[in-house]
Amino acid sequence: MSDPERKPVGIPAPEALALLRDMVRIRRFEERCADLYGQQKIRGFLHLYIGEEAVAVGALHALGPGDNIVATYREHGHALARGVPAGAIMAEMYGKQEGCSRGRGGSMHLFDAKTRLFGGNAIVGGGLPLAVGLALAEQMQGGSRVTAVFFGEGAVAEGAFHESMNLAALWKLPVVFCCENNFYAMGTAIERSESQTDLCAKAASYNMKTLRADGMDVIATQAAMRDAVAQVRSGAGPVFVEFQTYRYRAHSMFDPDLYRDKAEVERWKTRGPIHNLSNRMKAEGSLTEEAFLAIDAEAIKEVDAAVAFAEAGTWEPVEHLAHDLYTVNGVETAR
Amino acid sequence: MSDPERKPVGIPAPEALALLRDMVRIRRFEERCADLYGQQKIRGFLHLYIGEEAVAVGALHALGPGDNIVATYREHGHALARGVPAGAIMAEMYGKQEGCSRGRGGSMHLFDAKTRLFGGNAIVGGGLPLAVGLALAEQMQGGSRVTAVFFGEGAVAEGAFHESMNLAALWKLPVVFCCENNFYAMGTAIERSESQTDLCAKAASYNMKTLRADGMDVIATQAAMRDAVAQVRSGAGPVFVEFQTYRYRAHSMFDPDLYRDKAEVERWKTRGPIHNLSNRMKAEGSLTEEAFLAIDAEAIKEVDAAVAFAEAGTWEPVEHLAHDLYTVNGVETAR
Amino acid sequence: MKITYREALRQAMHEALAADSRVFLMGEDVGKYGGSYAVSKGFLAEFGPERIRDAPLSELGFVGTAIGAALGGMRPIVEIMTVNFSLLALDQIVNTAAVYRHMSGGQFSVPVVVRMATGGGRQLAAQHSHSLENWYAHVPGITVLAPATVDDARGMLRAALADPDPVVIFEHAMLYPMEGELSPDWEKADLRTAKILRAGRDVTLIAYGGTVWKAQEAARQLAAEGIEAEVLDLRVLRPLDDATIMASVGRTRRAVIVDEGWRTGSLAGEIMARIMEQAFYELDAPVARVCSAEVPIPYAKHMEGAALPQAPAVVAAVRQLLAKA
Amino acid sequence: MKITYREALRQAMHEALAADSRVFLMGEDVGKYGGSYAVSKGFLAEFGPERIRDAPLSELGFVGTAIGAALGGMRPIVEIMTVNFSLLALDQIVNTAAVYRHMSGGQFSVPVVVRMATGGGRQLAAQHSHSLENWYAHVPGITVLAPATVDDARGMLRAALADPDPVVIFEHAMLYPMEGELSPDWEKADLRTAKILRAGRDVTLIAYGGTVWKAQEAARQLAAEGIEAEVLDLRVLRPLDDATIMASVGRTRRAVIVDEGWRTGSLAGEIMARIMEQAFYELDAPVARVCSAEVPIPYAKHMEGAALPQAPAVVAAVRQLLAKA
Ligand SMILES: Cc1ncc(C[n+]2csc(CCOP(=O)(O)OP(=O)(O)O)c2C)c(N)n1
Ligand SMILES: Cc1ncc(C[n+]2csc(CCOP(=O)(O)OP(=O)(O)O)c2C)c(N)n1
Ligand SMILES: [Mg+2]
Ligand SMILES: [Mg+2]
Repeated sequence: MSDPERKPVGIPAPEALALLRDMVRIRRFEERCADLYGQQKIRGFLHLYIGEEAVAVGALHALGPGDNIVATYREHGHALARGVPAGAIMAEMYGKQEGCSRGRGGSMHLFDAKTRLFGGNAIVGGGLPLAVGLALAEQMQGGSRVTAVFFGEGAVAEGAFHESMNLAALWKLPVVFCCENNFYAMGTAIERSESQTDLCAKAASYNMKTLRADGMDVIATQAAMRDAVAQVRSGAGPVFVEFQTYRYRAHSMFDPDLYRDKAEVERWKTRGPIHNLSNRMKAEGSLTEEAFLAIDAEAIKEVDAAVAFAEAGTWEPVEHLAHDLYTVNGVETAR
Repeated sequence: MSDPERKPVGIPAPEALALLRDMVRIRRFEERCADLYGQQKIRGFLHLYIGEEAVAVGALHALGPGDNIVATYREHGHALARGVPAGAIMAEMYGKQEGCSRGRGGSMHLFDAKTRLFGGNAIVGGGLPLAVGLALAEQMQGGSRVTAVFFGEGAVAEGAFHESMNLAALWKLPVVFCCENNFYAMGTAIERSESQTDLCAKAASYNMKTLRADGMDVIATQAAMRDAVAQVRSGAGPVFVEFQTYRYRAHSMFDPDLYRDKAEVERWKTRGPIHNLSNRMKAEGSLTEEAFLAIDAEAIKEVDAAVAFAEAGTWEPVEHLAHDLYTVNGVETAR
Repeated sequence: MKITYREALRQAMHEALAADSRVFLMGEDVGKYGGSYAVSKGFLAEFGPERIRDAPLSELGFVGTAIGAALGGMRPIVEIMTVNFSLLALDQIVNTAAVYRHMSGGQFSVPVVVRMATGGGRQLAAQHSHSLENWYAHVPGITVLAPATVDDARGMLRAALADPDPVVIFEHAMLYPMEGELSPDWEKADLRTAKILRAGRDVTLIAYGGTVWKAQEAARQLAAEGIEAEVLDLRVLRPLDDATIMASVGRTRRAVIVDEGWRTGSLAGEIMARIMEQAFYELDAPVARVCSAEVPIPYAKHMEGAALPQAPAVVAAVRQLLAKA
Repeated sequence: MKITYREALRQAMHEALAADSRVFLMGEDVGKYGGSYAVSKGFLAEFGPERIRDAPLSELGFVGTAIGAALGGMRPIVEIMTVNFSLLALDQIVNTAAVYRHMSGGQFSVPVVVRMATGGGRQLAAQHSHSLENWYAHVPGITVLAPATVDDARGMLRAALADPDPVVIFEHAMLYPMEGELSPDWEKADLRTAKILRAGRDVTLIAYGGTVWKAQEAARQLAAEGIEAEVLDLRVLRPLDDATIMASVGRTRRAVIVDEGWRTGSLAGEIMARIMEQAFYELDAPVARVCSAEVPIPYAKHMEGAALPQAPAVVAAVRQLLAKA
């Protein structure tokens, strides 16, 4: 691979800045999450996206506001890049009713009807059939929404992946399968979970178009996703995009991370998505160090505000436990 | 495809005769089954293999007595070719306790420990993981048994297929995936169920070796299977074999068979596996019409005897309902 | 008007498809084959392959697809050929459809209808004879129906489609050819109440789906002995209609539950628990149940018959109850 | 000797792996990661990747593989990370493992052991907090265990592996770090009997897995009020040990069942039904149950706490029972 830091940015500076800003927002947000987890403000499972920001940011910046997003339990980045307010996300992780899922879902289950974020799904592979269905609904209604579904390379071994790929390709549905290949599923490296580690080759066996992108380069992820979305929106059927990326942190806060070489982690860190872009912008003169620091400071301010919002949030009354179980009786009690 | 009826038989006459005999046995056995179903001697689901005989016969003749077989609900042919006594099979379909599964399983669940026939499975795709496990046990025990698992092309859409293929290829297990592609899953033609109808291309995406055989030609099916078995037994990992075949009858006795062109059925009938071989043998002089009729008469006699055996069979006492539920308490009563 | 259960279901689906373009039917062999139980025969020609959508063998995938399509604005009816295969799709029903609304803080409803055949009696053996309605009835967030009558076969689908949340409908495979009189009441089919099909003062027979008719048969036999059994058709398995159950048991002071599920962990057990909780002091005798034997259902006719609950066992249970009291 | 539940499980598996070369452990992240609950930490180095076999994310596939391996002469321990994901594998357990021996006329046994974590309490929300032990307890052909004590964590696996039929073991996720005194009795752990953990004359608290300790806590609180509660640990969920249950209820004449499953169709309901069937006339009051609220388990700590059964609710239920009688 040629040195990514030498590639021209190739998109207008304001666009590049928007990408950079979102990556920094996600990074700062998640670093704070890790702290807050240490303070036990956030509980349950917490899966950080640090290192992978270029994937969600590039991909979501290639989608329109009417498009559908289906994500995994590692979806803070997707929610933030999609425009779900940081405060609502943080409040969700606090378990406050001001959270984007009323505090019912936590980190793994961020939902937002307004931005068409259909969750946060903690069953590996569980979001794929759902995305196929959203796409089917769109096709049947003659609309132009594209559905983007994100999943890790670990999900590729699940039957749900296979059934979903086949259905989408068979029916030529408007869905982009966004595989976030960070090379590990918890402690299992892809070589130990897939007989074929070339995921595009796997996907191609469904007669589906495939693309591969450097997931550490937000310009590349956005370009690939734009390509994919254009094809899908034109009615050519689904596209599979493999984003090769890496998580810098452990799988979750419970993971001692003993299965990876530290040197491997360090090697990937040299390709960090944020400095990858910022250095190129600086080299091209479209970003100054001051401007970068300002973006960073703004992100930190946003996170501070999100934390303040979450802290000020309120607890859902326990009497509401069974609310929203059914739509008809919004306040049906559990029995 | 060149005219199969002109191809040289290419194997010694006694071997060819054995293949022919088994195909005729299966055909006569199943024709009688259809009659007996009409007479309500056989009940439940009955799936006939008529037209597909070359697949089971060729494949099973390429296996040794120590090898494992896992089949589907359309497995009379496999049981017969494997050497399960026709009487035990017929008695099973009558529901008699002399049946190979004590009358508990019926047509879809023929089991025989002696010949290592691990069922008869009525969940589409359900046998594949089981076969992978049998192969894993063999590998871990350092044995040389091969496991052959049969399934229809319809099963290829199931997640179970995908997960099994990946596990087998990943762990290089000694299993042959025998796909009986008869182009229909009940009323669903393969074009309407698979985005990629080239099943070998699908299988190859697991980094697995693949073979395709004319499933109407028992010489070809046996040759392909021998090839596959040799590779697998040598430790090279699993092989996927696609047998292209056709069922002449409806899916089951409940199926009005309205989804296929009669002309299509007739076209396939011209390629019938029995006359395909017998004509070639006759052309080469290794079979006379009399010899053929003798084989046929013998098969009919065997079926007659099987029916007599089944008729003479006895009903399991209802007090035995809960026998064999658990091994420890062979006669544990249901509670 | 006389009508079969199958025809009633067919009319219900036909009406729904004709009335609302958001409704579509998806499942294995619903189209070209005409439905494995011939319920959707002729639909493909009338409504086309988009709306009568044959699915590949992928229960997890196409049930999840139906859930997604419901979220996307459609009103899918997804057919799982039988409950036996629904195990493959259970994850999507339990971990997606059932939790979606609650877990999203009420932002999304999932208006999907899942239909499936259930039950034994046709000598289909262990893998094709399950009755797992109780498992579904255990899951909060879904509504579970068991139409036993032609009225409900005709009427429940409309109500199910009008419901904004997931509804699972169990059709007992033995009922498809059953003929019955369609009453004008079918239009009032609700998703909340149990129904007394036969009034009686001596004992309440509680049943659902296929066992309703075994309970009816038992009631007829008991009547010949001068025992007046009330027959209660649960109709809705989740939520259970406690009020109707307790009212009946309060009157008869005795009950036998007839359930094709295996005894341990059966829905019958749940109803006994509820009667214990809500009507203990009104009972003249412990509630009894007649369930399937706890074995995989065997193929042989006499063994299958012995494994499934039958009217004579219900009659015997009632006699024993009355003797004890 | 004090030992954690996790360590007891680890020792049990270690012993089995060391003693019998047919035994192997397979599941997601059991090897290199060390087990998602660290139960198999260090095993990979000691036993190697063949016998400590990391499986790809394919629950249906690798559980079916374990079943096949058992048929092929091995003694697999297959770990499903949690019960939540076991829904994906249910078809293989119900339609293959459970029916195999019966359906084959007794020709094949399936000596597979399936382990999985279960339960809520760690704020993991709706898709990671299920308690579906009741579903498994419903299935004939399998044995279902719920070790609640370090003795059982240490002892049950040996018995399970010695059993020629499928055994499913539920480990409540909250118990892994729990410390307990390992008694010499652990070697006698059987797969048939329930156990009285605390004797008492006023009421029987029936629990299993994680709720055993909530029942114990309730019993301590009740003792302070002069109410002597007996605490019965079911241990084995299939087959249920009716004799021990009925003997205890016969003595105390009152019972409360504490079950983390959702109430409708809970195992608690089944036990109530059995008590109704077998000990109705010995009861001084209707049996009560404390179960999970019928909602997807929410993330927020206070909401999750309100959804799960807790000791104070058990205490309240007992008080109510005694007041009524
Ligand atoms: C069906 C299922 N099985 C197992 C798990 C436990 N689990 C959660 S995340 C994970 C690894 C997933 O890896 P991958 O798909 O590569 O995504 P990543 O975490 O790397 O983003 C596992 C095994 C689960 N949540 N769902
Ligand atoms: C999981 C599952 N889904 C559906 C069915 C119902 N069914 C039985 S056979 C069949 C078609 C299978 O087709 P194929 O795999 O091609 O095998 P063939 O019958 O053609 O030999 C279907 C849908 C089933 N038995 N199991
Ligand atoms: Mg990954
Ligand atoms: Mg086929």
